[in-house]
Amino acid sequence: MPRLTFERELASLREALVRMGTLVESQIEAALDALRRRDGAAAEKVRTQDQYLNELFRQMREQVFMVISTQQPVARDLRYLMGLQYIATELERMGDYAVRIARMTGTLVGLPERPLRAEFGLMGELAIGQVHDILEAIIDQNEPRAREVAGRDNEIDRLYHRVFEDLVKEMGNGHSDPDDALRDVTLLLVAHNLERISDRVTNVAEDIVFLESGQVVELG
Amino acid sequence: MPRLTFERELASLREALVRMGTLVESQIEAALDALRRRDGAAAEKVRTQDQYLNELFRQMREQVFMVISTQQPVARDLRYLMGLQYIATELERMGDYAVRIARMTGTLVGLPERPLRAEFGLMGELAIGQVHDILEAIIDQNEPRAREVAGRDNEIDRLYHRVFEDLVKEMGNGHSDPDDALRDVTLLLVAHNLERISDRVTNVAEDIVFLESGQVVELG
Amino acid sequence: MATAVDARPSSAAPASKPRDGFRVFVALVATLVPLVLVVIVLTLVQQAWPAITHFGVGFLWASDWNPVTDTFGALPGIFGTIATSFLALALALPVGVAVAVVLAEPGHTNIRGVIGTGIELLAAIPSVVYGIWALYVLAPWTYEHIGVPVNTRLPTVGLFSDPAERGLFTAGLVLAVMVLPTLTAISRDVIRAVPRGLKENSVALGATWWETTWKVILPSARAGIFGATILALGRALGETIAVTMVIGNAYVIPHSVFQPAYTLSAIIANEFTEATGTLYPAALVLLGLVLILVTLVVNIVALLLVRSTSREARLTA
Amino acid sequence: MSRNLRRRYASWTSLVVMYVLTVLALVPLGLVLWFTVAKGLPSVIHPQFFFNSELPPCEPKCPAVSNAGVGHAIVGTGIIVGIASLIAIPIGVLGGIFLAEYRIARWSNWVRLASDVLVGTPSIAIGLFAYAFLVVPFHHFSAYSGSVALAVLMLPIVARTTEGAVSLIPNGLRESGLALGLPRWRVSLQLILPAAAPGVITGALLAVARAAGETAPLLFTAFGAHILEWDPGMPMQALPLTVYKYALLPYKSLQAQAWGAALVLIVMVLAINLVSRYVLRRQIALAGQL
Amino acid sequence: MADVRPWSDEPAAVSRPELLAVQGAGVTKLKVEDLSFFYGKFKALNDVSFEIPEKRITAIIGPSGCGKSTLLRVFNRMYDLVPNSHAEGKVMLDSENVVTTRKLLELRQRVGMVFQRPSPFPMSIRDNIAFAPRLLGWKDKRIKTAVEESLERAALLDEVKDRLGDPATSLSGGQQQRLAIARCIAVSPEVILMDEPCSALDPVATLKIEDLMATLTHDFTIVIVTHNMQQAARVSDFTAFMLMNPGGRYGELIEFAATADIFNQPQDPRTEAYITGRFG
Amino acid sequence: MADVRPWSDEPAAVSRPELLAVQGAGVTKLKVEDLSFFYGKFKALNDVSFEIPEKRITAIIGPSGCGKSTLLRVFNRMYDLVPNSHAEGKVMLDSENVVTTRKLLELRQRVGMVFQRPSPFPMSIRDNIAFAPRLLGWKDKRIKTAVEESLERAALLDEVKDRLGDPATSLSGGQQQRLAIARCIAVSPEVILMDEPCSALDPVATLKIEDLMATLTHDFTIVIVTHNMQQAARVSDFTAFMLMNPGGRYGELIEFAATADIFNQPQDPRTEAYITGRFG
Repeated sequence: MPRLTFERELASLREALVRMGTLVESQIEAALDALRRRDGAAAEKVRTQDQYLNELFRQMREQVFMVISTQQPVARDLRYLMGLQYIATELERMGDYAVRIARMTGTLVGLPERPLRAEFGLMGELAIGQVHDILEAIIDQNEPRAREVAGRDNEIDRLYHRVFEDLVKEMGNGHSDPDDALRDVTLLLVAHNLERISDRVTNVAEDIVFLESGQVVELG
Repeated sequence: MPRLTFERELASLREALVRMGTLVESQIEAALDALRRRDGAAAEKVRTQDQYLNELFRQMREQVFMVISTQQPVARDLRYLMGLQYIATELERMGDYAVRIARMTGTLVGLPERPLRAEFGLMGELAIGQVHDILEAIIDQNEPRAREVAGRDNEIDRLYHRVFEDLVKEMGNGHSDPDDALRDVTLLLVAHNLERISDRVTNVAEDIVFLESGQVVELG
Repeated sequence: MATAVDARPSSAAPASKPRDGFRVFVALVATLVPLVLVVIVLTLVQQAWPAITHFGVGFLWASDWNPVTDTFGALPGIFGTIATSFLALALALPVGVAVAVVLAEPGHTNIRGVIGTGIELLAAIPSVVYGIWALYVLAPWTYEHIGVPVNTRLPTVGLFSDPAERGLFTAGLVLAVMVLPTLTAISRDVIRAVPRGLKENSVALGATWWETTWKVILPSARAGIFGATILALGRALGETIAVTMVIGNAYVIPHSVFQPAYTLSAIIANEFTEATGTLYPAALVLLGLVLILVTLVVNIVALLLVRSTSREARLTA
Repeated sequence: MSRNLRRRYASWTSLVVMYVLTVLALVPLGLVLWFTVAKGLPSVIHPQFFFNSELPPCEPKCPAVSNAGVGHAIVGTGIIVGIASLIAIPIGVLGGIFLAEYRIARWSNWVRLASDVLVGTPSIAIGLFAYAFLVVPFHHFSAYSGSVALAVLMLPIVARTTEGAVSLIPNGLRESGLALGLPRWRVSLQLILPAAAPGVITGALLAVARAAGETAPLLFTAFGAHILEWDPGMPMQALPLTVYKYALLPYKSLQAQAWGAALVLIVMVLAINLVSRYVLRRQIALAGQL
Repeated sequence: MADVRPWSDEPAAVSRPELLAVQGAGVTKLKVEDLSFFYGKFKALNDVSFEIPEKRITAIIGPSGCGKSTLLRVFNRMYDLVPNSHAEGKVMLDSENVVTTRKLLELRQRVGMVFQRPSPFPMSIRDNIAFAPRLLGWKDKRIKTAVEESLERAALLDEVKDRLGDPATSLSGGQQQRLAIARCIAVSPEVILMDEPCSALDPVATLKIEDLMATLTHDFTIVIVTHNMQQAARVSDFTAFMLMNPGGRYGELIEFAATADIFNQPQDPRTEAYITGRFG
Repeated sequence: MADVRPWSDEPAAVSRPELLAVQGAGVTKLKVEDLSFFYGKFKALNDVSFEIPEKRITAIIGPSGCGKSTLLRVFNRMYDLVPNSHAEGKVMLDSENVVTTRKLLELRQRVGMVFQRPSPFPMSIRDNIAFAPRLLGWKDKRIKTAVEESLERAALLDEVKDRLGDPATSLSGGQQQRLAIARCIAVSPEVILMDEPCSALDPVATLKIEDLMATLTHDFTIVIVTHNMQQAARVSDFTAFMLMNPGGRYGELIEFAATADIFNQPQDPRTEAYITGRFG
């Protein structure tokens, strides 16, 4: 029964991280849902919920701090703690992207309705799936799984390229009015942010590899 | 003469951080310069230089790790170390934005030339000025200065709003061809990234306040 | 726990330790001590040789002592020596341990210092002074206040009959006083060597002072106190002058503790300078030899006991 | 609750008993000192007591014993013990250094055992030995033989107290000295021995006090004399002999003389003892600081 | 074109919910009020006041000579062994004032102590633990249960259950210390005082004791004095930092707070200097 | 429309330049080769091999009884004090084999040692330091210089310069230990062995000694044995981790590496278990 207190702290941190992850996942989901349903109120809710995520992150950082100063972890233990903190940073950023998507939804709601491209749904599903699966990899401390999840960002990249090209083409067709332009730019930025979320998942996967094995790798 | 080894490590870390900061500053400068001069090769150089920045960041993270595990810092000392690491993370991100701007320059170079809006120059100067000044605040451990620098992001925000509105207006004037659209979108993203850099400076300022006083604040 | 590892002959490390000349020198000087001991025994054996060859082992249980007829036996002397010594120990042991316990207590260092000094001065007083005191003060007093009253009250107990001024009891009493410091000093050291932690732990568990002393401290010091007792016994056995002055000098096995007797050392002290002929002095030397061998055995036993305790105390610490 | 009360009561009672026994143990000391002073003082204050020119105050049937003072005994004790010290102290100190410095050497265990056995050896037997060893070959008693007997007595005491004093010096001191690259003999003699000096002196003083009070070994060696004798080759009087011999004589005046000698002896021995205790305390204090 | 918003981040405006449980101070077990302590004329402690919470581990740290051990020894009146010493002020153990109580034996049954050196009594492992219960006159059966239970709780049962009759001195240093803990909890004290319990142990045995302490808080209030700051940080919930007053020459309490606060955000600069190793 | 690029991050492709100086092992001062050590028939050390770099601090850590102190005492042949002990293998101090050399006194002047207890000699502060130089027959002037210089280097001069004639025992524990260091460096050794130099000191004095060690590396090679893992981490450049072999019953070297590596990325799982407190 070695180092009970430390293990308890680690468990609590891991739990807090999972809580953050779950929240991030639902934030992304909610943001995309609001986008799809053109629901300004729902988008606003994502923004307020983010405060909660930020607070979780702040407290987690504080707890990592507390554990380091009281438990003096070294080697694997320290790596694990720092890894958890790195992941939390990435999750907090993902939350920020969700908030941005929600803000953009707010802009889109004020513009004339147009059908949303299928790619957005696909990208959203992919991103949420990545976030979900990487969380599982954290919980299971499953390094190969993390690598696998990180590898999936090619698909999102491909979709992002397509959306980007299509939107630029549309904007460049010479018929755009300012509303069209704003909508297209906004959608482009939504796609951009989704792609960024996927990038963050890759970073998280790298952090998982780091905390499990101590190796610094670059995935994706 | 208390804790010589630890102080030496801290000094070395501070130095590494300043090195990172200087590099970030010059990267942003180089990226904007390349943009202004439509210099694809210079833009490419920014991208390769970023590897160097990443490596600095990786090594710094490792050294923080090493110092924590060997020197067992607590309280102010630990806060200082973690603060340095937080700042390094932000600097590395700023570097990434510089790289993105450089990539966008690559895109712009392939498009017909148009005079660059004055706002870009202004935003660039402001951003570089912020980065420079926040670095000084780090070196001087000057918390009020950091708060002041963070406060300057309103100006950049204002410029970004203007650029954004102008570009959307332009795209929505109904005369855009695909090249125009791509250029405008690209410039819009450049502005976006400059604004992001300014956001990061605010984060750094928050981290400075944290490492100096232990208080978690939200600035900007 | 040390598993034997095949100790290869140190071919890899040739005799690398330089000789320590200083060590050889002091070792040689120190060797004088055992040498003296051996020489003492050999000399005495040589001196006693006529008696040894003449009487053999029977000397030990023969009880006649007649220089005129050259018949000598050691039994009354041996009895007197052992009887006085055990009597002394019986009297000194409880007092000695009590004093040791008191001295080993912390606090009141001034009073304890005075008591401790007093006890040690008891050891410093020359035996001949005890002798003159016992002869002129103690012996009359014991006769009057112990011998006679006890005899009057218990007239039927033979052990206490026929009180005389000089005798076993008086000798035992003065011996008790003389060995008390030895007993106390060693017991105190042994009790002090009991790790302080034992006492603190016991007290912290809610044990009283007496429970702590009786159940924790004294058991820890048991072997050492026993060793101290044996050592005191050795001292008592060899003590000469004071005993000589009060034992009464009667070469018999007395029937009462208040009767005169004789000890080995007293006979030697009294008769050696007057002994003439060959067998007479040789018999006296032989008595000395017997005495020395008895004390030797007793001392070695005591030393081993005391040493094992201090080692144990170190282990418990 | 009442159980705890009982326990407390039992504890208190036993404490009182122990203190009573302690006081009891000190009674003999008081008595010996009191009687020695009371009975010896009248003789000692007589102006001629320390000079053996005249007989002490004496009842009518006083025997014709010349020079019945104790001056010659004091001188004798001084000479005999002095010579014994010259023999025993250097050997004892070096032996003690061996015992302490080479504690783990197998031979030192034997030496230690021999010392302890020698300490416990009856002094009368040592007297017998000295007699056989020095008196018999030379055919007469002498102060020398007494000195040798006392030296044998002192030797183990000096050796063991020296060992004790040197052992009190923390091993770190020795190791520190050696680690500086100093040879063993310098460390032992120039570093350790000076540090242990008070303890060594204590040992020597105690040995001297013990020797000065011994009677038995002198009975057949120094033998005693009635005149002042300066030649150690001749029989010589000593204070303990005076006490022993006069005390057993039936003459009151000589018994008084014995008490006086006892007083002198006790004062001498206790003085040496108290001095040595003071020196020892310094040693312990010093060793505690090291 | 209604709502052109460059999606920059905006500062938080909502109040912060407390999400992670903050360790509460809980019920006070020992209340130290204006405690001063004297060795003869020397004042070892000056006006110490703080409250030790129940079923928590409270560490007392500070440099040598700051009076931390003295403070601990007030709690079970061990200082009674030191002549000429006395305490002033109050130490309330529930409703009993420790400083003035005359029920010493009862106090020490309620407040157990574990010392730097384990000091097993010269008897068997079983008898070591049965020592105090026997003095209290417990029935054999109850003693037997107490022995097993204490060994179990001290995490020693598995290692010694086949040799309860062996002399306690045959145990290793770490085991001896756990035996000392078992011996102490056999009479079910409410508070356990620990005076540098690990300073004679190697790191491995130390960690075992530390883990044991963590489990003991289910039932006991623990107060530990330690030289080793890191140990205090690792094991304790609350930390008291003491210092020798430079002028007046007595020990005083500088700061008392949750351990996490002491090691992250100490309020007193002297505390900070001490824990970061910049003291003196 | 030539170059449509969503500006996603791309993985690094360039090789990593080493930017921060990696501590080099430097010149070897003591080369331990296949060293075994025996106390009588008991094998205390088995086949230890590693190289101690010059002007660096090398720490030897491990649980009690792993042979770390024994190893240290081979380096200046202090084990000669233990009868029936002998070493096999080689310890090269530059070109001299420590194990077989007959020039013991010279060896010990080259390889100084500081012990757990400071052991001030019972003389004045000045004489403590001058003791060895005097016996070595140095000139008075040289001795005077050596005394001041060593005190200066041991960071003690300021504290004692006005009372060099006071007895060394009047110093505090930490000062005494620095005096021991001054005494040791007075004869200008090349290597300083330290055997738990801080285990008898409080944290404040400990940190002073640690700082002193850091400055001493300018001139000396330091080898320190310590119980305290954190101390090894704080002060040393290199760390050797030793362990008692569970079957064969002898101490052996498990891992030797730069301290940062030992405490961040130990190669051997036993090292990791030990430093993270999960050992045994």
